[in-house]
Amino acid sequence: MPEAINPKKSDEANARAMAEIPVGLWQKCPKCRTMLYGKELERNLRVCTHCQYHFPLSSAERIAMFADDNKFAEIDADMQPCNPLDFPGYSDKLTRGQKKSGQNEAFRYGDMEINKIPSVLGVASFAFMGGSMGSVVGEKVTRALERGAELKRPVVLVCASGGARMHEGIISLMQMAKTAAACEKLKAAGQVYIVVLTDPTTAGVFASFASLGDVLIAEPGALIGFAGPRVIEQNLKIKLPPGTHTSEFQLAHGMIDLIAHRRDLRSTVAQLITYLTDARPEAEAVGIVDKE
Amino acid sequence: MPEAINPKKSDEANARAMAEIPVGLWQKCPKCRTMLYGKELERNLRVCTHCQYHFPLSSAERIAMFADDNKFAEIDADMQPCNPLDFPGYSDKLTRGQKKSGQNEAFRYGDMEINKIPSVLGVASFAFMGGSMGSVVGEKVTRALERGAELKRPVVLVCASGGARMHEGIISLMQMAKTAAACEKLKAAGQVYIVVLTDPTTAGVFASFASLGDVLIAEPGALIGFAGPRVIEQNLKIKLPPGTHTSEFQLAHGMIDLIAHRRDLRSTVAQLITYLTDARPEAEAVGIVDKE
Amino acid sequence: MISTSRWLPFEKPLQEIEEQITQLEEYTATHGIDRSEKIGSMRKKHAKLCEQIFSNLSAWDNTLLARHPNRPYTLDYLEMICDDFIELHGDRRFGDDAAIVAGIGRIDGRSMMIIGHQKGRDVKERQFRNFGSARPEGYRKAMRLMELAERRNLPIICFIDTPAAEARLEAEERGISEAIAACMALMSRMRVPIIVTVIGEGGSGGALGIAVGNYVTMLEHSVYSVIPPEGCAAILDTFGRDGSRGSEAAAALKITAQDNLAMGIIDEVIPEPVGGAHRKPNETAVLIKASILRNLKKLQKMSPEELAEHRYARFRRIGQFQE
Amino acid sequence: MISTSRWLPFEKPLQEIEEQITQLEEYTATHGIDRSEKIGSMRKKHAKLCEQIFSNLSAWDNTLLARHPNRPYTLDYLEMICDDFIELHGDRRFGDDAAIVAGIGRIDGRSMMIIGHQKGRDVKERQFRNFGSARPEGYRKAMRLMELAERRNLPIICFIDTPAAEARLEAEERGISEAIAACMALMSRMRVPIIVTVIGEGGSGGALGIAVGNYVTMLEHSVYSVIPPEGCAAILDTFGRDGSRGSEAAAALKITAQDNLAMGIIDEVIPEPVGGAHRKPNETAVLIKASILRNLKKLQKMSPEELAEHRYARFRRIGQFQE
Ligand SMILES: [Zn+2]
Ligand SMILES: [Zn+2]
Repeated sequence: MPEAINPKKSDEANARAMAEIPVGLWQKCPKCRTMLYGKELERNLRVCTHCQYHFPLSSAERIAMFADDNKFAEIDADMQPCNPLDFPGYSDKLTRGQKKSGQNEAFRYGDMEINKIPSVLGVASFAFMGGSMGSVVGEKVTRALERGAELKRPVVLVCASGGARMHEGIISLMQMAKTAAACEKLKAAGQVYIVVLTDPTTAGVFASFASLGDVLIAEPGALIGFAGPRVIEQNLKIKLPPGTHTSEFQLAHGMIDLIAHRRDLRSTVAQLITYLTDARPEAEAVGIVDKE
Repeated sequence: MPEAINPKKSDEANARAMAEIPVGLWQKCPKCRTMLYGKELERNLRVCTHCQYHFPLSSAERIAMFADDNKFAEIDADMQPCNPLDFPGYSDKLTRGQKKSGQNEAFRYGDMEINKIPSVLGVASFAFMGGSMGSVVGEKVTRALERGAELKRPVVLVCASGGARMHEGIISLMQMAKTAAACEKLKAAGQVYIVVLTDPTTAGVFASFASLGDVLIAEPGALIGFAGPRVIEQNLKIKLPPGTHTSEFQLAHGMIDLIAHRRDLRSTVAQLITYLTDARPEAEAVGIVDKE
Repeated sequence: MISTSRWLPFEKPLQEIEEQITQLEEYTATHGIDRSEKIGSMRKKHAKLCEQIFSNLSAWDNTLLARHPNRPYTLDYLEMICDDFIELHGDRRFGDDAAIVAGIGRIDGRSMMIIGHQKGRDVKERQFRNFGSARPEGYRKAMRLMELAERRNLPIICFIDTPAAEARLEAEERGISEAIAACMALMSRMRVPIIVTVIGEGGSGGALGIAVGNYVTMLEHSVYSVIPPEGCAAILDTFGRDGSRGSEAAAALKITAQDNLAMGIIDEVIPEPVGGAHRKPNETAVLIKASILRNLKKLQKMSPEELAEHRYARFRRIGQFQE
Repeated sequence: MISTSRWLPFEKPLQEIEEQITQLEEYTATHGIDRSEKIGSMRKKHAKLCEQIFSNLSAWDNTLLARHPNRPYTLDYLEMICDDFIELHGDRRFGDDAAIVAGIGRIDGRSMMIIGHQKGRDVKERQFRNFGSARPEGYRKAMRLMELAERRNLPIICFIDTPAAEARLEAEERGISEAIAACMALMSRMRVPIIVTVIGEGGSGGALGIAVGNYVTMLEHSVYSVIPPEGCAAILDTFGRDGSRGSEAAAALKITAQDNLAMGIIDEVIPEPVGGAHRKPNETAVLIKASILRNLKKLQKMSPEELAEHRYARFRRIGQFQE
């Protein structure tokens, strides 16, 4: 492994960054019900020390995980959602979501370096209305991908979403086509696109930009699929076998490239980007663009 | 339907052409065992009037079926096979095959017009060593496809083959890569490639140029597959369900576009070529070539 | 005379008049007493009422119309629009999805690659067509044929009519999400004209998967939505999580052709004959065909690159936010 | 000291000497009487004999060696050749085929897309790897990653080691033929260098499916054949349709590395350490690595277009006939 890559370092960086985020002294693991000591949980990157359940991370924690020395130049942080359909209750939901998450919307993106390679990083926040994709998320994802295409940089998108945001109706559906097209633009520019699937990534997001990465990496045990198993069981009045719609299920069916424990996530992404970028003098990219 | 297309005419042409080929007065259908009167069988394009079994056709009959007014300018008719591996018994087999089929090898190709559109036609002869692909078949198939690419013409290949010709060893295997590459060249030239699968098309031929058509059309009930069912049953000592490795099976599994009764075969191919060529000023083809 | 076997709730008044007219006609026939004057006036009344009702349909009324079992489906329209149509099958990977039909059609003497969802009429065909819910194979068949269309410079014409993409486990196992995403991505860079018409139900991702066109149009009474209204009502507190309140959700979701046009999601509403497409399929087909040819004419002025850029820009614009 | 658990027929003489040597050593150990001189001479004898035997192997002997259960497999070589290797999985359509491994490897500090057949060691892994017989998913995974390699200008390195492609019904149902054909077609137009090394069994279409390279090399004792010798013997009258006469068929089919080189099918034979790759895996890996880097250096002088043309021409040439 080239010495530039140093997972240990990254984890320390993560730990440091995460230590800054205050949490309750004790937390119960939703999976194995063990009581976990907050600090210990932090040190373990918020992964249950008993059953390896991966707790959700905030966008700040995700950024700290991937960006060298937690240096992240966020773009369009002020972009605000509106209520294009004048959908009942949506405006209040937005306000509550902003309070709860301390963010304007469910997605953030910006410039980072990972393993010293300038890249675009985008991270979803499930905390904001289930990370659902409305106009703002769709626009930001698209801009992140277009930025990668323009600046000839790799793009890393960390996904967590219940799908399209129905409160924006058809406009949210159209974000699927918009972001999928932007993925194609990034490819046409010859660039690398890495998707990190976290719990949960489903429906309109998994059926658009989240499925179109050159490499798809999932955290263990994440819920990943088109319709969630509960939805299917309710609609079709059937019982599904256990373990469907998980990272492991998707890997077994050829839909994702790897499952990476959170401890290895940064180093895996860093290696992939390093290995996929070093070989290629960017002059070449033009050649590929013409080709498309 | 544009008036240029006239299946009736084509069938008459076929009938005429076939009438010229002498056959026994009576023939027994290998499938339903009915005794069929030769002339009647000819009139029915050598399809059993009782069970619709499609009798094998000679290359002459195939050419008569597709070429307007049976006009066919054969190319490389004199190309002769040799025995590159000095394989025991191969030279005799070749001589016998040539006597039996009255051809130098198992494949013929040349220029034709179908529905007045200049095209390249290639036809396999199962009668010659089971239509197996050695150097000559591989070379002729490749030249047929390259001719289509150079002259910007559609290519129609009528397949019937047991696969690679093992008497030419690894050289015959390499014809798979050679012909597959030529298919890609034809595509890169923006041209149309139509494959007609007849009984049987298997192994090295189905796993190379015969699977790479833009449109795959099969005659009903033809044996089509990678390894024939008998081979599988012998090697794996298992019993296969009935109906595997047939035209109908391949259609059900998404591997072919259509099944056409011999009576409709010419008109289907003629329509496809007409519809796929009229729209496109050949100047455009260059654009596509650059694109590839 | 308008006639249809199945009546929708809002058609009740029409149903009554039609029944009265029928009675009068029978009376005339049996008793030989001429009531034609009365009949004539009732016919006028019927026409006027029909006019009124169908010009004031709610989002929910349109949802019901879009799902009407007698509404023409893709193959019905191809029958009426195409001089000839050769259906092509299979994704070359796993199977052939009967919920998406595709092939080369001749419209106005010109070849086009035609792709559309297909629902079934009777019970057996409904099963066979999987109720118009496409599986991964359907989108992969579409992609294969779109690439052929691009190579041969054929315009791509798509008809949308699906409740949603198939979500069952088998579809999940074979990557329904990847299939939809990849098909949208491919369409976004196609160098040939793509024209999309929503003819019935435009059901979320399953519809959009083959709906990334340079022009997107909707039949007057079709709907296009991110989620079925009932489904939306069933999960949102706003509607008391009550699936039976679909009509309210339908209104809130703004799913009608007019709504979609107003929001800039579609480029054109194709009017339907009074009473809906299923009452006058041929008239409807004529209007669809005219719309396709009209839009195609505009697109043919563009170069392959311009077509791709135009399509990309069309979807790139969609979205509302503040900066 | 050369040691291996399984002995091939032609190794019999070596086996005897080795056993004698072992006995002498034990004798020395137990009785304390020094037989080192004798042992030394026997070692020389052994080495000489080994030299002789392995320089005169028949096609059949090589077939057995190529299938030797201790012979290094793709992942064994990657372990020794690569600074690092990230395996990637899945065809994004149906599954992940463990009979073909693929991923991004670092060789000599440079990134390459590495794709190879993988056999299993123990019973369990053999099952898991399907005995190295690839299914459609394997070739489709390879295609997906080759396209990524082309976009990122990574050379593609393939290792061939398969008895044949999977022919079972499940493989047929998912288009094993189409998968092999499409993969060959794709490789023929790749704009990056492709280097192929046959490390064990080059089994017909299953092998060729990922073997369309600018340079194709073979390990000294590997084989490359259109059909397994036994299979050939079993169906040809020439061999009395007797599967047990595989050795005769092997000779007739000309399947050895030297034969393939002589016929211009491959470009280079990579020598194996005396006794075969399984006796000195590391030495073999060093030679493979050197060969890859040497050939890569030549290819790097070519433009993307030249690389595709070179590869096309390479296979275009193959075939013998009279005009
Ligand atoms: Zn736990
Ligand atoms: Zn019969």
